Amino acid sequence: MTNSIDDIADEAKVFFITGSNTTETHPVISYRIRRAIKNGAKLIVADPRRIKMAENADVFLQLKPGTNVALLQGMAKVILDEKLYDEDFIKNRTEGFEDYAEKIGGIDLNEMAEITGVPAEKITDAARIYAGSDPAAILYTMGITQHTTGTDNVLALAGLATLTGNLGKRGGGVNPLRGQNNVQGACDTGALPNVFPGYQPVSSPEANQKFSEAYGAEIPDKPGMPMTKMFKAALEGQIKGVYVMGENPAVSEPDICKITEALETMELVVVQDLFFTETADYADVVLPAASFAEKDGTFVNTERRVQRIRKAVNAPGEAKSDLDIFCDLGQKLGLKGFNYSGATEVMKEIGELNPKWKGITYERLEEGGLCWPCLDENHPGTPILYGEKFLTGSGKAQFKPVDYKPSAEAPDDEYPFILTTGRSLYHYHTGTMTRRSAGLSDLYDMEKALISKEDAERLGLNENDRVRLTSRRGEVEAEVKPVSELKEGTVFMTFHFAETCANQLTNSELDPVANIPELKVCAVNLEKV
Amino acid sequence: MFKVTINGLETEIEKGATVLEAAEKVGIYIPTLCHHPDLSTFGGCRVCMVDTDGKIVTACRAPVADGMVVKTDTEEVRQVRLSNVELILASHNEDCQNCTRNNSCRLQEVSAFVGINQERMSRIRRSVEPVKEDDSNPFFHRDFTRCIQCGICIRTCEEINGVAAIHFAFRGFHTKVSVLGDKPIKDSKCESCGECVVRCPTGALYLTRPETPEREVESVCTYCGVGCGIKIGVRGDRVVKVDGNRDNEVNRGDLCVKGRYGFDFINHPERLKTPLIKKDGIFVEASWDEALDFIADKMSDIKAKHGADALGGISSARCSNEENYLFQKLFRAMGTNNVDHCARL
Amino acid sequence: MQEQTSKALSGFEGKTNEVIPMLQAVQNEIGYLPEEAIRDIADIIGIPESKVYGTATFYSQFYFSPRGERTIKVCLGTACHVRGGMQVMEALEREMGINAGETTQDFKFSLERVNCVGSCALAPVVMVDDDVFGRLVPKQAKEVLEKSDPEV
Amino acid sequence: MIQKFDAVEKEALESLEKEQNNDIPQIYVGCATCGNATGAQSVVQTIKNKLEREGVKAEIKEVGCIGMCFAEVLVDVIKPGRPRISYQDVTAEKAEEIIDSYIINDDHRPDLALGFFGEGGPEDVERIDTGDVFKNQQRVILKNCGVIDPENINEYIARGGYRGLAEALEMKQEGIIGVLKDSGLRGRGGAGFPAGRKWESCLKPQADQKYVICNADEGDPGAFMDRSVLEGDPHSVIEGMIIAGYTIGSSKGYFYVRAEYPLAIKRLRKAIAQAKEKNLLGENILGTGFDFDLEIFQGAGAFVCGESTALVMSIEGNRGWPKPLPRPRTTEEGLWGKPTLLNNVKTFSVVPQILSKGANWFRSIGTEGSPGTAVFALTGKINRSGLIEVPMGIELKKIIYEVGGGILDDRKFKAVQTGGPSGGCLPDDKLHLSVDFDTLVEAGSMMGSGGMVVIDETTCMVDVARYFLDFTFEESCGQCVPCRQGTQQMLEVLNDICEGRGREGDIEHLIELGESIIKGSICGLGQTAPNPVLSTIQYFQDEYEAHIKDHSCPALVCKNLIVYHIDEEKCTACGRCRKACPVEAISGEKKVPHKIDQELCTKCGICFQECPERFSAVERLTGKENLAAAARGRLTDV
Repeated sequence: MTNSIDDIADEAKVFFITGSNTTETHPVISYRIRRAIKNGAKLIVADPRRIKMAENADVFLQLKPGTNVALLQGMAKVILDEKLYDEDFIKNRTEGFEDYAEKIGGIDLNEMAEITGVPAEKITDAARIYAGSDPAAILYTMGITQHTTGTDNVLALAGLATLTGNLGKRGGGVNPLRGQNNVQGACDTGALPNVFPGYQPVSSPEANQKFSEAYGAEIPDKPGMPMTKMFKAALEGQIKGVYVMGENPAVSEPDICKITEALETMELVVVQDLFFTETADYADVVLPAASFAEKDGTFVNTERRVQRIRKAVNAPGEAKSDLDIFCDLGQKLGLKGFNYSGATEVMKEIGELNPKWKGITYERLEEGGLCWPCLDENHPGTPILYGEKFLTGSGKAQFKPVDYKPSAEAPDDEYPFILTTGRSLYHYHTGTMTRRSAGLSDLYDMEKALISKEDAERLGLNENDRVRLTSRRGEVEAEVKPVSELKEGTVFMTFHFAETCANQLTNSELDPVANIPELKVCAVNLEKV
Repeated sequence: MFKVTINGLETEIEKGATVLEAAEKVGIYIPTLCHHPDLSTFGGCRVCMVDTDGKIVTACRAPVADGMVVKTDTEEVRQVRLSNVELILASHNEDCQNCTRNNSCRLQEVSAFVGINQERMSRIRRSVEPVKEDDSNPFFHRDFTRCIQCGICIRTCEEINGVAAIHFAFRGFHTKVSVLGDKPIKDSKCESCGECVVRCPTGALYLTRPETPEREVESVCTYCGVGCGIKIGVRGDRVVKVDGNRDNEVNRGDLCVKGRYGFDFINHPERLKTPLIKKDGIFVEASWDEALDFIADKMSDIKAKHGADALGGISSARCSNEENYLFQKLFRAMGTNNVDHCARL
Repeated sequence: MQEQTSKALSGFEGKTNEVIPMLQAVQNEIGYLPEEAIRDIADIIGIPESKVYGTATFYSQFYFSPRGERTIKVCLGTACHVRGGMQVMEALEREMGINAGETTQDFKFSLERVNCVGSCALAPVVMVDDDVFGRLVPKQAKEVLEKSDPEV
Repeated sequence: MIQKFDAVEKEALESLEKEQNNDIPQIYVGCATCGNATGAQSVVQTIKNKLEREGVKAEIKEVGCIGMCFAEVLVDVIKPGRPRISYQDVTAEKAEEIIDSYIINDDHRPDLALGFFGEGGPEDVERIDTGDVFKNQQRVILKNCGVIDPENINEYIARGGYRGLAEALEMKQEGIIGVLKDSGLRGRGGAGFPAGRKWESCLKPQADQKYVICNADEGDPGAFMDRSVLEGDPHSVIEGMIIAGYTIGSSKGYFYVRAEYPLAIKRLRKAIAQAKEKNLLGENILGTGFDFDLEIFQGAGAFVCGESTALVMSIEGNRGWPKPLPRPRTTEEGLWGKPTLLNNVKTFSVVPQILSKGANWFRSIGTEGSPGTAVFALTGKINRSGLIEVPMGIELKKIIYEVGGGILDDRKFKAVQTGGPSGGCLPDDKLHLSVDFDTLVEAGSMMGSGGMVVIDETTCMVDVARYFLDFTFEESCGQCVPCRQGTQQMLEVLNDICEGRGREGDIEHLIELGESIIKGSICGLGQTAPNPVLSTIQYFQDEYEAHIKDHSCPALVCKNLIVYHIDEEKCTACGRCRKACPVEAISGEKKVPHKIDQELCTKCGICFQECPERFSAVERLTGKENLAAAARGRLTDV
């Protein structure tokens, strides 16, 4: 997030939520937003489903899955045409406005309406509301990113925020709500193929030298493989061993058949988890790990706030924390620097290698969380990014116009429906934890494929009828539930349930920049069983 | 600033403050039942009545005036307060022993303060409406015989999380906290966040597993990326409760259903307790040494045969920073950048 | 039912002062307030459904289950009370086998108590829809029912 | 502007003249709810058919309620050059007779007539307007009720209607308030708050919008004054509201009318449309640039919505929960937080007359502290039930014995209840008291909105108290503990007392509860709810004690405290009671005196009503001894 939850919730006059089912995926943030709306803030929601948040919306844009760029550029067009942009901000803090304006100016709003399925008047209303109150915050999640055009979608959002001067100020910003408890921290600490901790590129000679020295090893300067490519590489014989920590790719990855095939071909599969997951079936070794309540450490939340977790109980049996396991394994592998006394010492090392975390220590975290960048022990942390300058060569924000491109797979006669996937309030990821919490399963014990009432009527389907969903990649059976929140031609499923695994169907096509798979759009067919 | 005298104690308090706030400032207890500092003021329970300049008013609503003289303990005030508490008790379930809130109940606290006595209570006609308990929610039940219609749950649902699944329904003595159609709460818009249960002053909303923790450990929720501060309640070596941490600036005590109630997995019997090695297609228990040696050998072997880039590491967005750091360190130290995690899912 | 609800709600703009008029319109059309209709009203106005239900259940005019073809209102205003309205009510309850506020199983009649129909000089009074029966004594209960049978 | 109105008035008179043919008989039928309930509509139809059949010309008019409910259906006939003759208890058959006898022929049928109005009536018929019913009355608010056709605006204008508005529009706003203040008019809703001051406090605040609301949510059981005014003279209320709108600077008014008043709503709708047509309502009224629109809001049935803040909540779409104090006055922050003027039907309806006739005229009626008249719905155990209007200051006695014609069946007066569920009961030694806002409150009752129920010796005072408590219990909004729980507790205690489970100390308990409810409740409903109990304890404590100590109901009303018994000496074994008993609790055969099986008896009272008066063999017994004997099945032993 460019901003903090606090400043957005307290100061935004407009919330533009797109591709985020906030009430289910980030409930506590949704409380804050609903409170703000009660106090007079406006809300724009764009989503293929009439999600709960839409009930509170001033404008709800029910777009066709995968048409975000068209919608956002349409809004930009209205803002330009009606001169609702922030001239001072554009003049002083941006670059490339002319090109952007020219490109966007050439767009036909009605064509965008046609592509998105959202009436032009609604796009206009949304644009006016977004640009009409200051500050306005954009919030998004995977509905924006899990597309082959994910990067374009984000750039289009950034364009809107730049145009209206909603960057670098309280209550504004472009704010991806991160999905998992420490997805931000995993990125920050370098669990990515192309960067070291603190986003220092592996290809940067200085960084590479610094880490190679620190780790006493020769680290290649070529980025590694993203997860999405590792399994394909395994099928091609390039990857022979995979170590899976706290992850369940046999359920969560797109196009599951390919994943399991890959797992079977490898020489070594290690699974380290709390439970015997679906992926563990394919493992050679399974290691029992400690849960968050059984260890000390830190998480980074969606607003870059580093916070302490503390050991509350002992891990069961011989289970150990991942940290302890790696200390042992590192030593067994003969690697240097794996004899830590505990998490405090690891954090100290992170701070030494990642300048943005230099000021973060366990001592300070006792007083409360700290948002990085936190440059030294007196630095207060940085809840809002880009207050003074942007991370570009000139320090100015760049307008980057993009073109609308359709999703990788469009519905056709054979697969006439678009399947879009998401999450439920009551479950988390592949359900490893939530499905083992009695009450949560009581409240949501089974996955149903949601279809529109119109489609249900046309196909003669009633609630609880079983259908077979097929795509070019696989098939799955599930009960259906006709709902009014979907438009005709759209099917929705979550990916929490292995027995109705939506990822049997999904498309593993990637965004070329972010390598994120297009989980939000694939073509499927459904037939009654 | 206004000067206010409460029971002879003088204090200064800013304009707009209530008599209740002024009393709190000087440390004078005024009993309340329907008041909650997180929520808007209601004023229905009438047990906070005090005498301000000779007029009986509710302290929770009455704004202070400059020079106001407040008496919280006149005969008249005592009488009205006592009578109101007696009336609440008249239709309240008497069986405190079987109430999960016994000894932590605000109604008990207020009753003790106003001086409920059996002789007076013997004049009261008791009638507890025999409304069936709503046991539809797995985490908390609704016991209408212990509900005092303070509306705290309703205001919580509307003002804290904005769901407004419940509201007062029906009228007068039959007034009831209800969802659309007076149905079980499970069939409503309720998101089971449990914020109402936390604030209920009596046992009307009670946890189905009301274990009292022996100690609490501050931590952060393990579910979504919001990073809510929690207090893990522990009994023995078991996690029995999770509460929102009101001191945490991210959530200030708020939690969702997963964060508050989804902790069963920690104590779950299916937890892996020992390393397993697959031998001839079957997993067998192994010692840590065996398992780690096996892994180390295999990894070294692959590296030796195919190079370090034949290894891949899939880290986890659910593990800590320190663990992710070590994970990538381990792989990079082995000589490969093939490290990633599930950020994109 | 959905059609009837839509018809009843068609002329409204969705302002909060239309909550009660909308409820009245639906009840006029359908005879009671089905849950779906309450949900529709909440959606149209943009307020929580629990709140609309809370409002609806507050007022004695509204019903939440199907009603009898004819409604028997026994006046229990002060004048009727002091002139024996309660005994008439009891006699009707006995004859119909239901209590005040209920509907007969054959959905012919609903029985209600009301506070003053404004015909105090005729006390005690019973109204069956718009027909008034005045100066009643308990034994006339049967007669009232026979005369009011919707099938006759 | 006045010229504009003069033109409107002239046009109204002209068209009225065209419509009306005074050379033919005029027939008035009372067609308010009370009349219709008694069959007025079928009488109208019969008359129309008969006239057509007979080929007789006569004007037939459906008018509002003149107040003589005891005589409904009322048909008045004016033959050219003759005084108005009223016929009572008219049925379809009687209507035909009247037309035959009086309209076609010239027999005025003294046997069917109630009386005549004005001078020069026939000698064998009583003059009504100077008789007991009307001589103590002064019709101000009700002056048009039962006289004009409420669905014809011209008739209203012809009787001086809308002149008050025209005059008001010539005045400054402060001037109007000055007249109201001088008149001493107090709100007719019950509490009697000075109207001038209320209007003034609504004029003061600056706001982009203000509202005028007419409270016609008449909810007292046994009160129907407001309904009669709306049905009989809707324009007077509309005119008052327009004046109020002009005075406080409001362009929008609401009628908050009970949905149970369909006829009133219908007539209001019609009246609003007519007033708009004549540019007396709507945009640019009479060319003054003043806009005012009226909307009808149907109350959905909650007594508490008579309270101003609850009423506002209800229009806003909420539960009708009064706003707890401290809070701004409705005149400052009312509907949607805007200044709102809320008055009762009768208050608005009298304003036009005050403006056209002057403050002094109004002051000349009634008392110093309570000028003007009081409208009552006089009901209960009284000979002439109906709607009456008397000058303030009249003695209760006069109302009951002269206007009301005394107690039904010549029984003994016990109490008079005013103020409905918020009021109290006064015994015979208070009958000398005069009717005004302050005197009644001092005596433990109140004016209320106008219900007056007469109670005789066959009515149990504990039961009356219980009746009212049951009402407030049902109508309590449930927001605050004292009212929600307190009325329930009082009701439980009263139920116990009425059912023989009263305990020593219950009377004190009731008094203490009552005081706590008065002090602790949020709104007027709760704060007055204990009044019926406290006033009956004050004046009829002996009845409470009889119930508690002796399980005896002196008025023989409380079911659990009485037993039905057949006096063998008097019983002629006629079998009527046996046949009528719905539970077959009576045994006996021809010539054998009948017996009631106490186990089976449900005390429905049918046998008591069935037993011919000349035998009077069925008797009601009360008291511990009788009850105990009945329980032993040996009542005859007593």
